[in-house]
Amino acid sequence: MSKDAFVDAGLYLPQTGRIVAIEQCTVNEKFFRLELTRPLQHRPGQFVMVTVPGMGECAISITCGPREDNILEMVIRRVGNITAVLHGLEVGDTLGIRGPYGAGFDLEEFYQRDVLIVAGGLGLVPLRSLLLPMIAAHQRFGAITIITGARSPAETLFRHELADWREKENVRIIELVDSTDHYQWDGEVGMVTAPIGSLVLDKNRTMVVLCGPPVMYKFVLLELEAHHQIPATQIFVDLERRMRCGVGKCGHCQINQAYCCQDGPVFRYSDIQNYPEGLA
Amino acid sequence: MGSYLATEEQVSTWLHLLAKERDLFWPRSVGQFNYSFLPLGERDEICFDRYLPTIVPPGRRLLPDDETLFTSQQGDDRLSHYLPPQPSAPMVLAGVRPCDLKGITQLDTVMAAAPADPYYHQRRVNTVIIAMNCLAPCDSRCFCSAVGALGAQDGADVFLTLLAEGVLVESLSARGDEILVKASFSLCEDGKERRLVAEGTRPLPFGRELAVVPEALPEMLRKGYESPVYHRYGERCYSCGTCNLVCPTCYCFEVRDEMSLDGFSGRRSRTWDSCMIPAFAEVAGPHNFRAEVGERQRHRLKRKFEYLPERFGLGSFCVGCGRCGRQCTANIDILNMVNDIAVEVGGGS
Amino acid sequence: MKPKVAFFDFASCEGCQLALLNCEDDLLAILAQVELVEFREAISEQAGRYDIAFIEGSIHREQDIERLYDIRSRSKVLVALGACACNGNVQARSNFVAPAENYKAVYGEEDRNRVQVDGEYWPLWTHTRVRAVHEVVKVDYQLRGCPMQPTEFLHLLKSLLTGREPSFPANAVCVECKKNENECVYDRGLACFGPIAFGGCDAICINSGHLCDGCRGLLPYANVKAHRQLLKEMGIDITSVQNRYRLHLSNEPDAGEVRR
Amino acid sequence: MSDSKSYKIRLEHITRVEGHGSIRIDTHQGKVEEVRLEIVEANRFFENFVKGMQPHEVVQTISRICGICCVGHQLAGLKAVEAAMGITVSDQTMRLRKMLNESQFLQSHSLHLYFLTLPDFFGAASILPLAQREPELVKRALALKKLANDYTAVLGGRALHPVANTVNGWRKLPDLGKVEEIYTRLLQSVPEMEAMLELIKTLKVPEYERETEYVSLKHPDEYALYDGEVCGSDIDTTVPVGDYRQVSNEFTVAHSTSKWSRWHRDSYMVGALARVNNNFQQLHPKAQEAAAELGLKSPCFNPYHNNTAQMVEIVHCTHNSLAMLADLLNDGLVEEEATYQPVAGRGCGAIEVPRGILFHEYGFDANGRCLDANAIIPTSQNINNIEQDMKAFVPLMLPVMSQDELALKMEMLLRAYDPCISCSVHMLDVKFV
Ligand SMILES: Cc1cc2nc3c(=O)[nH]c(=O)nc-3n(C[C@H](O)[C@H](O)[C@H](O)COP(=O)(O)OP(=O)(O)OC[C@H]3O[C@@H](n4cnc5c(N)ncnc54)[C@H](O)[C@@H]3O)c2cc1C
Ligand code: SF4
Ligand code: SF4
Ligand code: SF4
Repeated sequence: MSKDAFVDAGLYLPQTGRIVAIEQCTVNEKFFRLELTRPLQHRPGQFVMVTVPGMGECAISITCGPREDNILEMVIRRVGNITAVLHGLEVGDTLGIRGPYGAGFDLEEFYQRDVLIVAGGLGLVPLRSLLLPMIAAHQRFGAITIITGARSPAETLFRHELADWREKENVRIIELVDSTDHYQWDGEVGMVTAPIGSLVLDKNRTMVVLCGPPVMYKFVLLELEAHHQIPATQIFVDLERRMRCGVGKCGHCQINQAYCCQDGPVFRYSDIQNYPEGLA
Repeated sequence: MGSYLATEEQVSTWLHLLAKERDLFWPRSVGQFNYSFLPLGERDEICFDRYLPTIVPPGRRLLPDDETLFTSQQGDDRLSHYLPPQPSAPMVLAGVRPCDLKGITQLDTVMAAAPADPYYHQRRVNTVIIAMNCLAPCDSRCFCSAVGALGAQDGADVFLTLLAEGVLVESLSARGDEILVKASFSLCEDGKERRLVAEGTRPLPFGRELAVVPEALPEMLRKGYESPVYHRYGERCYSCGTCNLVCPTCYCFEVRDEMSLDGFSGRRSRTWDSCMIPAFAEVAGPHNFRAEVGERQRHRLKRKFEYLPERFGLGSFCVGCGRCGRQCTANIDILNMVNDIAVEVGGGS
Repeated sequence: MKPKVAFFDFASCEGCQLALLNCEDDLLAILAQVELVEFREAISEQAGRYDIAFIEGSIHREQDIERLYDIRSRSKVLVALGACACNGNVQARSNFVAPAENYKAVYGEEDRNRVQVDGEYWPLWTHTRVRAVHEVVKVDYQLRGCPMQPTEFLHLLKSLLTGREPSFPANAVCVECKKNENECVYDRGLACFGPIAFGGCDAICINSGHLCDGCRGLLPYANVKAHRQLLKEMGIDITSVQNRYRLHLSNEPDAGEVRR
Repeated sequence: MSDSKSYKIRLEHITRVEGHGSIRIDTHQGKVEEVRLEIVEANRFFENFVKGMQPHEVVQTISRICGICCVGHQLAGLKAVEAAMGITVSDQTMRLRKMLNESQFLQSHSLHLYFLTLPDFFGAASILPLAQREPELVKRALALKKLANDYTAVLGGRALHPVANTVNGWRKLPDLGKVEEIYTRLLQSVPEMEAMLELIKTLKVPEYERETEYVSLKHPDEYALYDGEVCGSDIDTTVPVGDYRQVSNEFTVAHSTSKWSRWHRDSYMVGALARVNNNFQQLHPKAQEAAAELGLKSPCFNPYHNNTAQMVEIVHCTHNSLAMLADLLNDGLVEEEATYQPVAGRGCGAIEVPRGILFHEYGFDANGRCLDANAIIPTSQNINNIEQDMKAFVPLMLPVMSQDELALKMEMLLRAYDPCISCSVHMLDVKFV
């Protein structure tokens, strides 16, 4: 082993972030804004490892766009141990943050292209880090189509932002819920796969980004294949796996040859389409 | 980086000298049939004879179980301060067989891949390795030759070969020279030649064989992805994880946090984990990416022969030590499993 | 306010409470964090509600069941403490013996008749099935083992005090056994329950030269079929296999053959 | 109500004979109508369900009768099983077992004395308030108990239900490095122990005497803890262990799920006081000195002095263990095969455990499967005597004591017998019904 390889002695030590804002998004999801000691300097699609001191650590997507200041934004769903503790925190409390990790998106690759975003459930959370800079510079892109899906109106995220984005001339937003229980729901009802067939997409200039629960990918890809034949090199999928270290050492997030934490969580579909475990 | 010839007694004296300065691990007999790398004590005898691969491979000393990642302490400012662990003391791993040596270099590569693991790195640069050549297969389990681990010398600082005329001691690095200063062995000009002669006496085939050439394995395994062989072996498997824990190239870990009773201080540590244990690939949902034991067997096997070799480009990650088969209570042997798949896929010869 | 913690014992050797007293290094720290309201059902039981109730022992009699219902209804969190409470432990073996046999063997022919005929006169002697606590009331957490593992007890307590879910990984005993670099007892031709038994004990028995008898119960994914097959292949006769399974695991749903 | 001295006292769930018990006292117009010790523990039927097991399984299982006496049950079981199999253990095994047994004495006595009894004398409800008032004392006591636990664990592999010792030997011999550590710690603990002794000396033991029969093991060469024949203070000879049924004469009573015992008179006492009474001369000289300092003269008929006798035994076991450990370190250990051939047979074993003499008996068939089993535990031998003590004590004290004081003294009496741990850890519920 080379003695002079660059080794960051602090690889596993978090930096401190102070919570400056919390919003309850849905029953199970909360939005957190943190102030860090130094800027994250992340790319869209990256994630951080969040430490609750003495409790544990988990992977959380960065939901804000790239920025110069020390701010980090996250949306956290309460599913278990650490996330439950996170939900109990208040403004002023501190957390440990490591990262940013993961490959993320190269925004420039999307310039001058049409973009189709399909986000199921929490999928909008990581993709927001891509969408925010995209919308901010929307003139640099072709048509931007965003399809979001949630189980019910109560579980939708970022509706106000979506409403703002809709104002841009080249942005189209389709909001869906699986079923509705609320008379005020003004979006559509159905699965995220439903509108895909009727979209008009130029397979040569459309970039597609997918993020959602494990079951979603297969069906969306089938629809895309059936109607648009967009090359796999132009499709990105944002995957989730169990993760313990975030830096390619703990082995948990392996997807066949790939490590979700390092090669992903955003993968070019062509890179993993032959991985049987990829979209399982 | 010379070669020397010494008697076993001289080597033993030298090792004991080294052991006074730092922890020196040498395989010692534990129980009735097994061995373990244990600190060499003043009164311990060194067995140069054929010891079997130890229960746990020496490389695990570089990635110890329950290793502290950091301790945290809540200060008066109510902020948590994170402190790295104490650096580990220098050590010598001695009597390391070529298979385990290759295992260590494989770990080196994984841990050095950016971002490098600081704690492994710190241990590794502080570790001197004295390797021990193999001239005959250990037992009916090993197959190091089949996976190209037999000739391994990389990573060793000193390399020992038991010749009829004594122990051949070859220094392979500056650190090797350094630790050999203490020894009073006689120089041996034709060390390499003598070693090659001895190696020429190895039986052929050396241990068990693979049904396909190692380079053809990834392709064969891809073809056999849906093979029922995995599931057939899986029926006997307990998902106990032993096979992973004893493997020289397994390094997966779980992370645990524990805090003090008053809640003011805590410790994060990593503990050995195993991809054969069902919870390994479970996520919230709940969803398990490898819920079936056969899927886990496949993952374990493909990781050794396909995934990691292709990712890191260093040949097979199985080094043929035979430990997993030797330690598995269900008698699940990875080589048998590969060969069965080969037969089934038609890649076998 | 400090959480109120109570201990109750049913049929057991009380070794688990003793194991707790054996955490000398942490005992005072524990006592600083909790209000120990009962360390045996001594203070009048009708009082108090408990934040955490630890139940030691298995449940054998009608009156024990009543008492357990009562404790459950007054406890926020209920923890089964030790093998007896978690799976009935060794005494569950008597579920496979006719009650008359039991009374006769322990108290003699004459008393056996008295007990069986006159349940009123000998109310304390009524014996039903040996049950684990969760077979009677809802159990929130289990601290397995005969006796329970003090490290796990501390982990549970700390977790509950800080509002975090404790984690007891469902790993086989083999995991810890390998970490301790023990020679596998199968290498010596003996049969071990390590591969199917719930770990967390640091493989303490194997470390001490013994083997695992599975006192911590079976893993949820225990491959009992393969294990029984293996013991058979090792030439162990069926009675011995059955005895081993009925040492600590009589009440484990997957351990026996057909029961009742 | 109390001036007419008509009341019922019910102390619930106090003792353990394998668990729970209650005391019932009914008095009417100053006269005692009934004093009863009820044992309400659920049956566990050990004697029955070990049937069919192999000798080493029997021993492993039977230790689960009692957590605090687990070593004693194991050793008594081993002796009985070995007698049945015709096995004579090696000298090394015997020595290790004696140490293991003494480690349990140190564990159990220090727990009982320092943690369960002291609070009574300090007028504390339990050790908890005491920990706040006398932190140094409690820390010292904790350290002594921890040492005793570690002593057991080093020899037996675990502090509770040890597994290293088995039929005909040791599965895995103790690590000599750790033995040495224990030796050193035990040596260093002597002043600490003496400080505890000073404290015990200052305690005021209630005055009350009732002579009874004292039963224990007796050995010609040593203070009998591991080996010997049965000795009763009412006779001059000793009785072989095999005749234990003659001694215990077990019978059942309706208000108890435990069995009761008597020998030459209505009841007898086992435990520290019985041992000290019967074998005083064989105590380690330091222990005899301690007895003198504590004002314990043999024979002593005050059951409250069982506590004092326990302190004396702590001194004895500490010094005796130091000697045995030193010998062990001197001689080293040799690997021995701990195997045996199962044969048909029957055997009994007796041993002194902290609470008194313990008997085990087993029969095995030719395949080494257990046919029947019998265990007579010290507390069940003592219960009858405790009830007799209470019957004598209550009428004596009724005129001079308040109801509360009487209840307390009854508890202390019961606790003095050290019937179990948890009963005494906590104050008993005293209910006037
Ligand atoms: C790259 C990446 C980005 C993520 N981004 C977000 C996000 O923006 N917002 C968000 O709410 N969640 C996100 N997650 C999921 C989040 O990491 C898990 O929900 C979290 O680890 C659960 O931790 P817990 O302690 O609360 O649950 P636990 O109590 O540990 O477990 C609850 C359940 O979650 C499973 N689990 C454990 N670890 C993980 C894991 N790493 N991923 C998924 N499931 C796991 C457990 O097996 C169990 O079924 C992301 C995960 C990854 C890998
Ligand atoms: S050691 Fe054997 S039984 Fe255990 S997980 Fe590995 S293959 Fe399965
Ligand atoms: S897979 Fe098995 S044989 Fe190969 S290196 Fe690992 S333990 Fe050895
Ligand atoms: S001794 Fe038992 S617990 Fe240990 S590895 Fe072997 S089977 Fe597993």
